[in-house]
Amino acid sequence: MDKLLTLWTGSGLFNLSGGQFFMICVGLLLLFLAIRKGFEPLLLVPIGFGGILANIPEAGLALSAAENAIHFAKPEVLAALAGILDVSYQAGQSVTPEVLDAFKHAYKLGSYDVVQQVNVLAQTLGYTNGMLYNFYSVSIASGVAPLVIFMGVGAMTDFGPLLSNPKTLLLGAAAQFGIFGTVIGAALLDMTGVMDFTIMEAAAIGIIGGADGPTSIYVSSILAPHLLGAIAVAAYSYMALVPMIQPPIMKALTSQKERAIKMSQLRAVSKKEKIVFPLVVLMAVVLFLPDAAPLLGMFCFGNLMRECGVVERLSDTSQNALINIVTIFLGLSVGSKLGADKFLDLQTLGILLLGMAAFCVGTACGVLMAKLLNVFSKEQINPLIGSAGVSAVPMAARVSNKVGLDANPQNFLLMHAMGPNVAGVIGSAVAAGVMIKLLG
Amino acid sequence: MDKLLTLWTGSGLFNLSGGQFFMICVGLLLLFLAIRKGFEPLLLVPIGFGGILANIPEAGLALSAAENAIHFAKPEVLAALAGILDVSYQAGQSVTPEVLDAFKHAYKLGSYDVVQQVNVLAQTLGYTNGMLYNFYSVSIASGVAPLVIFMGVGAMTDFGPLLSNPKTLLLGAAAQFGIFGTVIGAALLDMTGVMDFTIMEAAAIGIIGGADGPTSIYVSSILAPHLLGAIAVAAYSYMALVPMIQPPIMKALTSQKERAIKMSQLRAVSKKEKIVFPLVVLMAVVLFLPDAAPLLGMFCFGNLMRECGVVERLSDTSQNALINIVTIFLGLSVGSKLGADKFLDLQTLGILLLGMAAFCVGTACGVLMAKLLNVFSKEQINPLIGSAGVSAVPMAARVSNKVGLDANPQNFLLMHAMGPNVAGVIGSAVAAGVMIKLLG
Amino acid sequence: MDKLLTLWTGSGLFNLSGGQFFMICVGLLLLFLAIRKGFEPLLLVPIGFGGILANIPEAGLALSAAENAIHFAKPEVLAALAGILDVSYQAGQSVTPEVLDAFKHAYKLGSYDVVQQVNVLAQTLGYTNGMLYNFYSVSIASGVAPLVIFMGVGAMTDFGPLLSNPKTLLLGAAAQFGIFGTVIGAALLDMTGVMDFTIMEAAAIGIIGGADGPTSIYVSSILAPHLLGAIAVAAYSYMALVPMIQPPIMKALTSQKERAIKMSQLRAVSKKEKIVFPLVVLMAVVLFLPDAAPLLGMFCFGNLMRECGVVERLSDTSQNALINIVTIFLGLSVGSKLGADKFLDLQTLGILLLGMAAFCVGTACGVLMAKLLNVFSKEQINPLIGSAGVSAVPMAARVSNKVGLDANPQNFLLMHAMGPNVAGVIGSAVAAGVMIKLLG
Amino acid sequence: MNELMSQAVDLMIAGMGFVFSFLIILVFATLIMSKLISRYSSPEPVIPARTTRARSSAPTPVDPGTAEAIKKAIAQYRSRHKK
Amino acid sequence: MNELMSQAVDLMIAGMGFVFSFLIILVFATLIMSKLISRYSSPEPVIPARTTRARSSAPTPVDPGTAEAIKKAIAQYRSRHKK
Amino acid sequence: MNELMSQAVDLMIAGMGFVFSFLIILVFATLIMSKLISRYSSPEPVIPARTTRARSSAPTPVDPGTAEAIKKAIAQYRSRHKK
Ligand code: NA
Ligand code: NA
Ligand code: NA
Repeated sequence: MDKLLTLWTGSGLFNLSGGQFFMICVGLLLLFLAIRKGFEPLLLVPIGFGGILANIPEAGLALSAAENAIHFAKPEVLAALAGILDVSYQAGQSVTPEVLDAFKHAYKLGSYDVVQQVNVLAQTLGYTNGMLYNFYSVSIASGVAPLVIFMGVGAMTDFGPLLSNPKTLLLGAAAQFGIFGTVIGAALLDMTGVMDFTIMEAAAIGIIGGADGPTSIYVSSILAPHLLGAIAVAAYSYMALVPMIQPPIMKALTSQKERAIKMSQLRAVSKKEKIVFPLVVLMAVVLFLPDAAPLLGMFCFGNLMRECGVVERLSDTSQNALINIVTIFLGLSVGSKLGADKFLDLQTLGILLLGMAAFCVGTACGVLMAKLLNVFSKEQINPLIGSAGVSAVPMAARVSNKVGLDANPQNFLLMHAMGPNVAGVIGSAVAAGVMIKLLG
Repeated sequence: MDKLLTLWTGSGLFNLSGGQFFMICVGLLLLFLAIRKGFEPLLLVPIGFGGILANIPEAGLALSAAENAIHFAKPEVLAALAGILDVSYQAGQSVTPEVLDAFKHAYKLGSYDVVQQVNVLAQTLGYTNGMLYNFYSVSIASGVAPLVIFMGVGAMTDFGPLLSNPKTLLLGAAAQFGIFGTVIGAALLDMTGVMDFTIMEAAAIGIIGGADGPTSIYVSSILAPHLLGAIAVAAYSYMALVPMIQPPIMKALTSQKERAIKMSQLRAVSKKEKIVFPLVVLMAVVLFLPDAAPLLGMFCFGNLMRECGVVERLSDTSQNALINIVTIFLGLSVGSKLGADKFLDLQTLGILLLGMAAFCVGTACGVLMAKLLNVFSKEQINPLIGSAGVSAVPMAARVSNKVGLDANPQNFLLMHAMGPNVAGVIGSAVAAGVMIKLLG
Repeated sequence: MDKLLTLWTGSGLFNLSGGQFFMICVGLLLLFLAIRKGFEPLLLVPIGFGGILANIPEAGLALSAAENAIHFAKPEVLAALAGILDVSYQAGQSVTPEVLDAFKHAYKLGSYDVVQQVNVLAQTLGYTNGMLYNFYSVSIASGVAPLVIFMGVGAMTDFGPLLSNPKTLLLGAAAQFGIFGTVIGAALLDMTGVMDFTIMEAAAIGIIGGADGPTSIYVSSILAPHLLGAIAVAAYSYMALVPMIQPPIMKALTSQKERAIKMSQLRAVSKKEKIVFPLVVLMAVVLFLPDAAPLLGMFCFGNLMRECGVVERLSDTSQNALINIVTIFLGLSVGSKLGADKFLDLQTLGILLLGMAAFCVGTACGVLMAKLLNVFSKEQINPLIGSAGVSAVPMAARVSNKVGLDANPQNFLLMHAMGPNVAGVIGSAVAAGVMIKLLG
Repeated sequence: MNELMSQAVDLMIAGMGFVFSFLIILVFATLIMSKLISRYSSPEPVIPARTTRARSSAPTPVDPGTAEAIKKAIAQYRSRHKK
Repeated sequence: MNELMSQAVDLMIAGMGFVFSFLIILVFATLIMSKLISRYSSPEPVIPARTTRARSSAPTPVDPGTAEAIKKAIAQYRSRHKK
Repeated sequence: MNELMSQAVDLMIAGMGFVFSFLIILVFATLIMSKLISRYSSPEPVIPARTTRARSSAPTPVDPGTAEAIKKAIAQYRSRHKK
């Protein structure tokens, strides 16, 4: 009887909070979007599922041992933790919600060594890290998962179109205005008092405008880990929405005549150029932006493995087994940040709004940059390929192609748009490096 | 000369204990059973090999740095460890076997932080963790390996037969009597003074009756890690013996007429039902048994990846590269628990006996439940599919089919038995969750 | 402006040291050798790339959190670290290069617990481990990566030729003179005052003569981790140079008549022998050299998985996805040891010289051993297969074959040379075990 | 009846009680789910129930000769690419 | 203009300045690289530019019937070997 | 002869002594094993010795045309499934 009572008071039905219920619905919505609507399913299926797991009441899958100890709130345990966390609490004292908040707050603000010590103590007292917390620590907090995915993306990327028309790198640069414009937007929201952000948070939100999943996750895990869930969800959702977000902006900023511009055939690129290019990028990183070295280094390494032709088995594995394994754990780990207490915040709304703005600004700047280039150069660029500079590989390039075909059924822009598309990946990694350097 | 002496006194021949010799033979026996008799080779080959490695004298592959330091028993090292472990030992004192036992005992009972500290000290003094100890820590102690395997099993499971006849879930429930009956059996052995068990140990032994490898390993790593080796070996061995264990029980409890019952064709199941079902199971976990969330959560996640159709590359990887990698390390890690000092114990004999009983009870209860359902329902179930409720996928279902064919050569039960078979997996995961909740 | 200055003073161009520039060139050279000349590309591509990454100024990818903290040299940080590292430094004191050297030196010599503590403190103060440092810790410092690769190599090895002519094991033994002869060579250099070595360093250098990558990395990670980069680079480079190094020695030590000896057809080997052989090797390890258990244990495990025929999916994974994943991280981790401060040392030059000598001595001893065997045995061995005893699988065997064909166009030695070739792998693992036992 | 036995009996009652409750709820939830899906969804091509894919031993038949040739080709392809 | 806004503006100026500088340098470095390679290397067969391989949807065409047979054979091969 | 040299000589004697002892034991163990197996086991089809499978360069021959078609099909299959 006693035991059945334990089971009942420990059940989800007895403990489910409104916030958890809401977040479980959000998780189901993400699954629906991924499965039925095809929104970036490789990431959103694990993220959505992880989000549901993170909100199972009492399971504490996304919590550390110390957070679980605080949640279960046994007076003697709290008394033991109080010393390390510097919270004033004695063993006899009653456990009010304010007391628990004081503990949670102290844990959240704790320095690296305090967090370590309090977790050792909690494990000594019999609490354990939740499964998703462990996944997050190993895959994201260590930084390894986004980097390995970036290596895999590098191994999947063909720089051929970019090499045959290097000028399109500038389109990838212009589109990064989306990132920094969003930082300004966040500052505006803060200045007008709508919501509060720090510069670190504003920068982490801005990176959504990079339209590149692993970069967003990597940057926000460094600058604002508490926002990582919302930022990753926004980044992948908007990447899936690119075919809806971009075309109106592209059409508004271009004339029918511009959209119908036919671009000349891309020149053929030699194998050697493709092998040397990742090394050229790496050297530029070495000389100018060491802080972009982890991201761009792994990206170039993946691409070199792909192109050099002598390590095909490594390239294959990094494009398949390895990236798949990491994606599964990365997705579940991102989901672990969709806990109700962390996600249901006014800031999340701001993130969703600003993220959308970031995509729009990036798209617009890419298109305008292409028009600007046309002013100075004889060889005309179809400005529709400028929007591909936001990255969102290969979706944005396909959008450029589709809008181009609407304007001129003989106008195949896909290959031309792949140049700025991959340039956008480099561009956002550079922007990420700058942000980490200046704020990290 | 000096050096050759070091080599000789450090050799296995010089140090091999009787227990280690015996356990090496057990390891070879497991390899023989796996390779020649086909006993669950995917697990028993790594387990058997790991068992041999764990018993190599002086190599200390299955020991932590602290255990290795205690084993080599340098007086100054022991004096340093004594402080943390709270053993009374001074640097000058002679090192008797009793002294070493005191150290080993203190280490075994040490709390999480004491174990951590003493290992840091031992590593400072130049000792290292054995290879298998590291494998065990990363794969099993962290809980990740059984969960990842469960995810892979989920991705390999087709719930179609279960969905077309959900009633068979009850057969999977009844077979779990094997688990709890075994706990009673262990209590009986304890009460009659044959051998001693705690309730945690009894529960961990009972889970063998779940006939599901990863669940057994997961539960015993939480409730009774010192028994993990014997429990895992028993679980996999008896799963391989299902075709010998089950048929006599099935025949004893059924009449020829019952065995010949022909079941109606299973209805077709839509894709949508298959996609939604893992989410239904997940919601039931959310609402009723959060403590089953790690196991059933990963299982449902794997199954959703399989059925949703949009993440085929993730599903593929979790069914192949990922599960294979984890199986290798899981098997070697389980083998690390076959050290002579841990395995050669009266309890191991109890585990082998009780584990066998668990399979028999589970089989019987499944069959009887099917007969009970036939009392209340018009649509008759062939009671032979009840035995498949113990899980042991897909072996038990094949046994049902074979015994059915013996009774009636036109009676194909395989598909019908797959329903209770996978229901048994869910049933034991639920039982595992209850045990962890009440005892963990 | 302020921020642009930060970017400029943090750029590589501003900070690049001569040593780093030189090492980046070395990294590019390794890539060139791997890609254009086909020098062991599976390892040298990641190693070369990792070497470049490790030398990006200010990025600190190969440094621990504490090393990064010391590098950035904020007075208040140094004051905090000084206590743990036992360096005399007060907060106000000016930071001279000597002071930094004192810190670096104290960190390098720090015991396990001091290193742990100072890294926790550095992380508390906001510094992080570099990406390559993390890779190194997880893959090499833990010992796991070379062992997993050895398992994969075991799964790729066919012992058939060795089993049909077990006598060739002795050729694999003789070639290990390369290892120990090099130790003598290092002692000579030390005695003559050319450069300084400890016995641990001398042994780690000697293992290059084993001509086996993972064994070299495993041994030097235990005996002399600061030399690991140079040792691994030397080992893989000379393995690639085997077709140039060996033939002159082989020809110098044999007569035309000897080289033309035709060996009798190898007898067929049964499946059972192949299954039992890895267990026989394992038992020899158990009885005689427990310290070779990690290396040879994993090797035999891989081979058993290959031959037993019942765990094909595990064998496949360990030959493909798993070994590829580990190779990528192992290579990058080895590259992390190519930092200018560690690599640009007189010792590196010694390593390159002695490593070459090791290959030559091993080759010669293998050939001479074959001639010695011919003195005592009726059945003549072609001495050219003796050189394959250094390992360098399968390159050395191919060299034997090619030199044999030069002497006698009907003389196919490839299969006969595979015996000593794989025997050499066992031989160096045994030598590694002896070294670890006596010095580790 | 000693301490352990009473704990074991308690565990059995709670455990089997819970397992049955949980799976009975699941039976009903599944039935409701199937009903809802079949009512509110457009008719779609149904998939006949199969065994667990991972262990099935009866895949789609292919002409054995072709299969053999392909298997060899795959082996060749693999050995070429694995190196 | 508050503290955050001035930080944001600073970040934008530094950031976009850097992104453009970096990519402009890369444009020139790439052009120089291509020129050097084409000058100092023997003529080699060039590879026409393709889309990102990983997501391309237009692989070399194969007769659909053969492809189907092969796909089945692969599935069969896999299911046999995965077990 | 200094300290290091004497250590090195010791290491060589112990090391080579051990390597030879170990491998000589292994020679005899292997010969005994083969003898025992051939005596106590029923005759079974023997496998002719091959090179290391992983690096072999001579797989079972397949008609090149077929092989090419299959390789294309595999590539197509992969690119479809990898996405
Ligand atoms: Na971008
Ligand atoms: Na079960
Ligand atoms: Na060797």
